[in-house]
Amino acid sequence: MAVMTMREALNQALREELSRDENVFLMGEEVAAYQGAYKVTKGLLEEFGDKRVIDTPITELGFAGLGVGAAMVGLRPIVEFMTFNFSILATDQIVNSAAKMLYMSGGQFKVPIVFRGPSGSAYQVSSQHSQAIESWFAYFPGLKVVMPSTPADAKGLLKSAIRDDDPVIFMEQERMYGNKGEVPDDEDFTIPLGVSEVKREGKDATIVARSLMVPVALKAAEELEKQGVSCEVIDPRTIRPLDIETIVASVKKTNRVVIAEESHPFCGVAAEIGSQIMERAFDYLDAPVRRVSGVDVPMPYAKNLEQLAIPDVAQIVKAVREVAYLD
Amino acid sequence: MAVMTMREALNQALREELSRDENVFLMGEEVAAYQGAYKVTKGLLEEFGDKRVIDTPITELGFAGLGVGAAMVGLRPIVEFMTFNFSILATDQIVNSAAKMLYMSGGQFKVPIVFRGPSGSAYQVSSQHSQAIESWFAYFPGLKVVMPSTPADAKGLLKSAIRDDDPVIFMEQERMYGNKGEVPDDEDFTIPLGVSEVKREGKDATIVARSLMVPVALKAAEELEKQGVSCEVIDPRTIRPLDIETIVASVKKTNRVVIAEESHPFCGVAAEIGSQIMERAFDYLDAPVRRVSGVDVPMPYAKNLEQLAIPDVAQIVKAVREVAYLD
Amino acid sequence: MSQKQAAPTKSRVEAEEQSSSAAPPAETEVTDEINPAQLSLDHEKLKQQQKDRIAKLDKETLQKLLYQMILVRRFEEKCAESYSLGKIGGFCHLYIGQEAVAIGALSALRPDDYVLTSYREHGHAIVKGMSPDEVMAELYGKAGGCSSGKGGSMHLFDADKNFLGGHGIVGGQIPLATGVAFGTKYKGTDQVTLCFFGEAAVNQGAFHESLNMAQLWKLPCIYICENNQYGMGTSLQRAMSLQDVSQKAHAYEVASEFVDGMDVLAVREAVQRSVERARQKYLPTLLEIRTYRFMGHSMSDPGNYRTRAEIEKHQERDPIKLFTESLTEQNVIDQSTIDEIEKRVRQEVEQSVRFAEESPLPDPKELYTHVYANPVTGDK
Amino acid sequence: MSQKQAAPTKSRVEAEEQSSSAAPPAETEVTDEINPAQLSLDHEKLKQQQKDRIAKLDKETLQKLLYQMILVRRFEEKCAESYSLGKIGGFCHLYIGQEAVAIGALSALRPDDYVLTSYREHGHAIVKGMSPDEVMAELYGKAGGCSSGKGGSMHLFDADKNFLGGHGIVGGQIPLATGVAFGTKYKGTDQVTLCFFGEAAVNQGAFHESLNMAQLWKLPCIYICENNQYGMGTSLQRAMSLQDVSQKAHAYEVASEFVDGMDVLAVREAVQRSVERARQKYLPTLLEIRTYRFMGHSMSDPGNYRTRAEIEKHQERDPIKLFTESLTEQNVIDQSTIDEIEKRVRQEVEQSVRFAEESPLPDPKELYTHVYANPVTGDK
Ligand SMILES: Cc1ncc(C[n+]2csc(CCOP(=O)(O)OP(=O)(O)O)c2C)c(N)n1
Ligand SMILES: Cc1ncc(C[n+]2csc(CCOP(=O)(O)OP(=O)(O)O)c2C)c(N)n1
Ligand SMILES: [Mg+2]
Ligand SMILES: [Mg+2]
Repeated sequence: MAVMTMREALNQALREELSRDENVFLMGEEVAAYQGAYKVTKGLLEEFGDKRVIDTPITELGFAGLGVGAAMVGLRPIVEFMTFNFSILATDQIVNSAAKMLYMSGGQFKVPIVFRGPSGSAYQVSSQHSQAIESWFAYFPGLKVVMPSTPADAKGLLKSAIRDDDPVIFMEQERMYGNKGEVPDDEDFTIPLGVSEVKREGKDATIVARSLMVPVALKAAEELEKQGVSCEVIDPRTIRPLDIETIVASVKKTNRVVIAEESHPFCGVAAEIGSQIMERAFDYLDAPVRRVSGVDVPMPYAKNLEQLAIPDVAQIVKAVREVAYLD
Repeated sequence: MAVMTMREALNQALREELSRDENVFLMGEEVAAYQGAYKVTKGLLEEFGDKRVIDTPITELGFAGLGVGAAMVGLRPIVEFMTFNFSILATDQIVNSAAKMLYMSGGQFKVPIVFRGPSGSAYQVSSQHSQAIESWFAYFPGLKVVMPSTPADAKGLLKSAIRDDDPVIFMEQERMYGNKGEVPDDEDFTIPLGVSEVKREGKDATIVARSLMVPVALKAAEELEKQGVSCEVIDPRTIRPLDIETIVASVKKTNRVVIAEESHPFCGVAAEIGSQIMERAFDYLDAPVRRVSGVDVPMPYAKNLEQLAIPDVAQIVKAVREVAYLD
Repeated sequence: MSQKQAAPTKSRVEAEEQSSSAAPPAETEVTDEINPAQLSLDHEKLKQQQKDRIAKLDKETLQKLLYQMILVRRFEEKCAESYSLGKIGGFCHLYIGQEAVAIGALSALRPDDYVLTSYREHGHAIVKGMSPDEVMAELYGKAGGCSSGKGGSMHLFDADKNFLGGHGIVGGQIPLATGVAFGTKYKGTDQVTLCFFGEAAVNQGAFHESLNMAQLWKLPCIYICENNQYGMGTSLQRAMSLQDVSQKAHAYEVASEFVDGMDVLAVREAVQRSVERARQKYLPTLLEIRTYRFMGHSMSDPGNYRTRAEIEKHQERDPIKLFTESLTEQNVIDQSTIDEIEKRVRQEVEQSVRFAEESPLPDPKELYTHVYANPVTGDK
Repeated sequence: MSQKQAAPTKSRVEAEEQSSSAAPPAETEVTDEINPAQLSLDHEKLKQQQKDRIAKLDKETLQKLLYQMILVRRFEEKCAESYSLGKIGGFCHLYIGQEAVAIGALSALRPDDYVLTSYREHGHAIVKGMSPDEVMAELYGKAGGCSSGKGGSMHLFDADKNFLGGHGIVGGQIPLATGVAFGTKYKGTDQVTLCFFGEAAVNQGAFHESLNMAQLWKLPCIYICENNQYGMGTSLQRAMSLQDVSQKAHAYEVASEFVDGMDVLAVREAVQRSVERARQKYLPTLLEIRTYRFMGHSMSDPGNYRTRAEIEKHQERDPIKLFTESLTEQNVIDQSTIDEIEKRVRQEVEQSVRFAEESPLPDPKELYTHVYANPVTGDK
């Protein structure tokens, strides 16, 4: 096991999969000569050449659709959005072509494509560049949505996503690219899609968190431990298909849940998870499922306001204490 | 009060608001000479001329953005999407320009625009033309989302939407255009945004339904009445901002809820409403909130499959009986 | 699975009636002044050109083209009939009047070349080699349909024939086709990709983004704009500031041609040149093929935006009529050949309806299949 | 409101370091071969043209242009400094090298005309009449900023000055500006709208869709492509199949010109012609104004994709240097005028920093304001 950043782990996954299967190629804005706007694709052009690692014009709709077309004839494109903010321009091709192709062709055309890039909030880049839209993609049957929170998960899940025959939306978090962790060396290390992981065991309350909120939730759990509250922290990792069983099993044990997310609340992923928990474990709930979401306003630029807009340790601690009826 | 179809009621609202304020104009594909693909804009070109009623090229992103720009300098555009399926191409301008302009300009530029058109399922037009995406727009702070279910609501809410200073997503349902109902004649008849309506009073269970599902829910309530179960049916009408209080008040009375929607379930509006009910009325719930959603697959073309994909009376009846622990 | 009650919806027929009961439109568009003398003059000239082209081809090829055009025409007429009987649902966009485009173009392809197009694609599908039975069954929403009844009229697919749809979002197939061409070049094959779309799709950003990438990366994609002069009820003139679609290729340094879309051989030759360029040099081409649709935009279009006279003017150069005349005058066919073709076509079309009628409805379980190629445990 | 703990994030400085610690790029792009002899020859010719233009203008106008260019240059230099000190956050795209474009263009406007542009807009904002104080305060994320600290570097707005942003999505401002022009025409005013964007934005569908509508409906919008030859690290050549942006106007029958963006007066004259056309005839124009950015794409760009020599070549024709020389040689200014301008500018820039420093942080309550213009009861 080597210790590396999430950026390096993603880079390694890309490198290994590009090596393994020559139908895999990578395209996007600045992924090649510039080495990636966030350096996730560093060195790949040099290693694989410009047939496999391709800089695109700024035409998100166009190259997303191009990727889907290439996937229909057997390639396995990895399409990077410089950030998922820009994928909004490409939603038509993602939702109407990638997600529905298999279904509307009666099973004839699978679309093995990965759309990846940083998603969620970044540092002081204001509302058009700091938004979480995983709920948009998770809404659509036909898509898979993955959001890793550790370097190892990032590597293992990205490799699975590339090997998967369905379109996968793979959302990284720019603020986490520098986070370090141990990553298995094995070239065939993968993590299956659709499997939640218990990131910390506990018995008094369950915190469900994804992406950026996982380390925040883990800190909150530490804090709560000191206060005598034992928290289980679960990271679904794959948002769709959602492994709700692992979450429900935890809820049946703890009887209390807080769901943390940096996204807006309305019709967000926490709303879905909360509803599913209610549907499947209502009788085990000792308190309503609590959401701790990003504030329901566009992301402001000013640093002080921005910090208030994203959930923090204190908010999660408070929410857990509330569902535990401690305050 | 005159009896008219929803199509006529919408047409009347457009006509009255175009007459009332010359800053109001209407644009979209086939809205003028063709009289609207679904005839909602019939006669408007003749009455208001081609300065006010404008056929556009098929460039959804372009004309949505054009509308937002016009709204920034004081006009009040009504932009029709031939169907909301095509608004997916325009999401960037809706979400990044319309929704965020007021906020990111520090309150300087309001965007009084209405995006309207049919949304949701139509008859056998397959997956790219039959989808419900209200949850996408409802997710974003800055947007308002309206979904009427009767001709009167359609008229009163559309007039309010046009008079409102914020961007409003106004979603009609093609399958309901021919539905008839009484509509007040008063030119100043409006219905405020953000107010739910109790469409039927009851005491044993609450059914929350919107758009196409409202008449289905009302039929289910009739059916259930015969079975001795008294249902309250609530139509939020405005999805964002959501009048949750009216729903919560009902739940506190009935202690049981079913939410019906034709949309997919995952991160949908029912998930949000269910979560809010849990957050605000957990102790009043005698059963978990049940969702009856459209099937979680792309919409198929075949008539028999299509019918199975959309919730019907029987499913709602069954769900209510379940939350009432009758079966 | 239990029988479900349908949502409370109006019947399809009722819905259509509402759509078609439009008031006469405020504006009547007539694209051209019609001068009959000029018309027959042009006609004679163009017919002579067609005859010159005929002289270069063998009988078998020519008869096959005629047969295909008639097959598509009769198939579409049958669709109209079945639609009126409520056997076909949804939108139904007929190809009548435009047959020379698909048939001329596809005749320039190898079977392993790719085709993508819009929702007006019954003809393209059949001529690409798909069975009319399966196409008709798809329109009937039956299990035997080429997309298992899930796609319908707008989403015909056949992996074996390299027919990649059938797309419903105006312009949506253009990036996809560009990607297919990218894929074949990546794999080093010499396959080419034909991408058809209407002239109204040219206004979409997707067109512009695609042509730039195609030329930048030298992709073997042939963009065929079927300029039938209307996008639904809006004429080219009212939607496009510069109406010479072929000229737009210059903005991307893409090669282009303007082609008479009523002459199946003119189309064939232009596409052959484009195919050559694509196969040999991996270069894209934009073809503007001028044509005209004789029917409404879809089966529910009242069609009040153009005059009968305008339609009739274009019907003077009905591509089938034109080709039949030329072939007859050149002694390539005679009435008995035509009769034979019509008979064979009638049988095939009747057979397709029979197949569609007899094909079962999709099993209700099929609602849940084909959502994912790799369903995941934990998937709902 | 209680002090909150921040999410566990790396500091901004750390993040940037990671971004800029790139390996030398695999490909080094050099847009042109550099021939110094040819260079100075061209230079002399273009300088003579500038002098001819100078001759037509009064001293006051000329000095004001120079003053504005220096103001923007010094303002941006200060931004770079403040950014390095961590006073300015997020992305920060400087305008250094391109000043002649905004300043020449805006000098052709009336105060009631509209301007929209991208994220590289500090210069445009100031020259449109916005106070440098408020612009700097916005970059500092302060309450006194022109967008109340909510927009930041990429979203400067000023309703009083008809400055409509500051937009972050590449190409996103193009449909908006088209709509502003639509609005003024609708209202019957003779205001014009200037829409600035980079050459990489030309590849976006939004550009194409907008130009078509603008010409179709005859909208008084002037589309100014600031062709600085790079979109981030990608040169024009690697992103655009046909690199003559001005030529693309033909695809829409839009009038167009190619303009030397290093000559503030060349820009001014071209924009004057366009403004005339827009004001009198409600007609759009596309201007390709060739320029060059001397700094990185943003403050975190390591800039390995071009050579120092290439940058220096373009700096030979630094628009401020060029204009200063021409004005001096024409005796419009002398060193003491320059010194005065520099002094005045320095004071203004210092003042803007002072203002920004002293301006309070936005009140935490401001997080929740300006989401809706008409908040609704029941709104959360
Ligand atoms: C993005 C999008 N907008 C609108 C529509 C509705 N629509 C379907 S076909 C059509 C007209 C297209 O005209 P054209 O591209 O010329 O093709 P034609 O129908 O003439 O073959 C329109 C507006 C759609 N399907 N997709
Ligand atoms: C839709 C979109 N895609 C990508 C980006 C990231 N991005 C910001 S600026 C830029 C380059 C734009 O280049 P150009 O249009 O030439 O303008 P310049 O920066 O040179 O002024 C890119 C790729 C973005 N902001 N929006
Ligand atoms: Mg057409
Ligand atoms: Mg540039």
